Amino acid sequence: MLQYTILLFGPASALIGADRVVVQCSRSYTCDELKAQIVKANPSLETHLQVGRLAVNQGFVAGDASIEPDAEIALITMVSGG
Amino acid sequence: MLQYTILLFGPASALIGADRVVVQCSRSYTCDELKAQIVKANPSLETHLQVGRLAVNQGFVAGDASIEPDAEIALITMVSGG
Amino acid sequence: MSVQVRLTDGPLSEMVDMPTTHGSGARIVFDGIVRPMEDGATIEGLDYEAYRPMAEQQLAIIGNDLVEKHGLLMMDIEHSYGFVPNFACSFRLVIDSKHRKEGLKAMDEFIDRLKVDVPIWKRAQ
Amino acid sequence: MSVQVRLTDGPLSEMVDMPTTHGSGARIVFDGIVRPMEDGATIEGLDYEAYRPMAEQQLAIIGNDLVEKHGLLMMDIEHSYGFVPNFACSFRLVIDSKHRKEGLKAMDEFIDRLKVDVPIWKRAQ
Repeated sequence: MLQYTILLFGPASALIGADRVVVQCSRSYTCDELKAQIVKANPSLETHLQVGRLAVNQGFVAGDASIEPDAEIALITMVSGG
Repeated sequence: MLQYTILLFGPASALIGADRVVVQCSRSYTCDELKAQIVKANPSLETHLQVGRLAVNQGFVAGDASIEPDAEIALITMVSGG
Repeated sequence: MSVQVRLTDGPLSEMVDMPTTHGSGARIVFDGIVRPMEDGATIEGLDYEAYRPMAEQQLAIIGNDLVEKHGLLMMDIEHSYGFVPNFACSFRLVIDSKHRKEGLKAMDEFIDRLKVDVPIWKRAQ
Repeated sequence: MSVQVRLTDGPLSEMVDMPTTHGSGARIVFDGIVRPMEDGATIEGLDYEAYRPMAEQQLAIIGNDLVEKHGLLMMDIEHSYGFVPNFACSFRLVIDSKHRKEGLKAMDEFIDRLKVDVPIWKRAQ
């Protein structure tokens, strides 16, 4: 069994009440597949995943990019710096 | 006999070697008429008067505005501040 | 053609003396200031949460992109994380360019991209 | 909604501490710097000749127009006359606005109008 850990920040983290979520899987996912799995395990994050993007090892990646389970993964929802 | 004094600055002043020119006249001129008279008396200023504007009492005026001979008149050619 | 990035805990201090880059004809400084109102409610300030390593990287990516695109001479980027009280500065962008046009353009584009691609979130306090 | 104008003999000094206007979310500062090259030739600096009373009036007219047009909070305008050596500042514009967009727009428009309507001429030395 593989496992992805996804870091949460800002409103997404506040909504869940945690700074990360974990997704179990039997194979490697693409970015889009992983987003779908996160929603499945955490339905309340759906809106955030619709507008948000996943960052892998601190950079944005394409939807069809394959993600290694040991990568540093973060959900980057609507940012508001400045 | 009336008389207009027109202040010169920058390249126009350098060209003439003076900080003002004087135009004699028998009646009041409009701005456009005065420009024509300045060129007549100082042909070398023609280019500067084509691109330049006259300021009257430190403000730009329309071409058909009548100018009093005792006004403070200045030829504002291509400026280059900043 | 240097780009510097700093994330700073709390409000940014007054701008330090930073000589303009040789050959620069324009320096433009943008300070983002915390306003005492947010959505009509009075606040004490803003709490900035940053995904710090990625925020630094993204700021540098945007800075380098724009330096290259506009032929800028220097860009210095500083953003707060943590609490920044009302009236204090939470973001400062300094751009040196040969002429003003490209500097102003780059500043506008930088802030547009900051508000999309840099993982920093603010919350009213 | 204040507009200040100053003409200064020689180079402008470092910016003095000027608290941002209450309610401002953005301060933008533009410094025009004398470059050591003019039309390919090395120079010592620029000599600015100003038709001073009119230059002050024109700067104020442009400032007030843009403050009204863009709903700015504050504009501070300073320009040199006389000699300004290479690398020194000859023009500074400070704008406080609620948001950045209108401040950047106003800064761009100000400099466009400065280069048309303000009777100041520079000459390489």
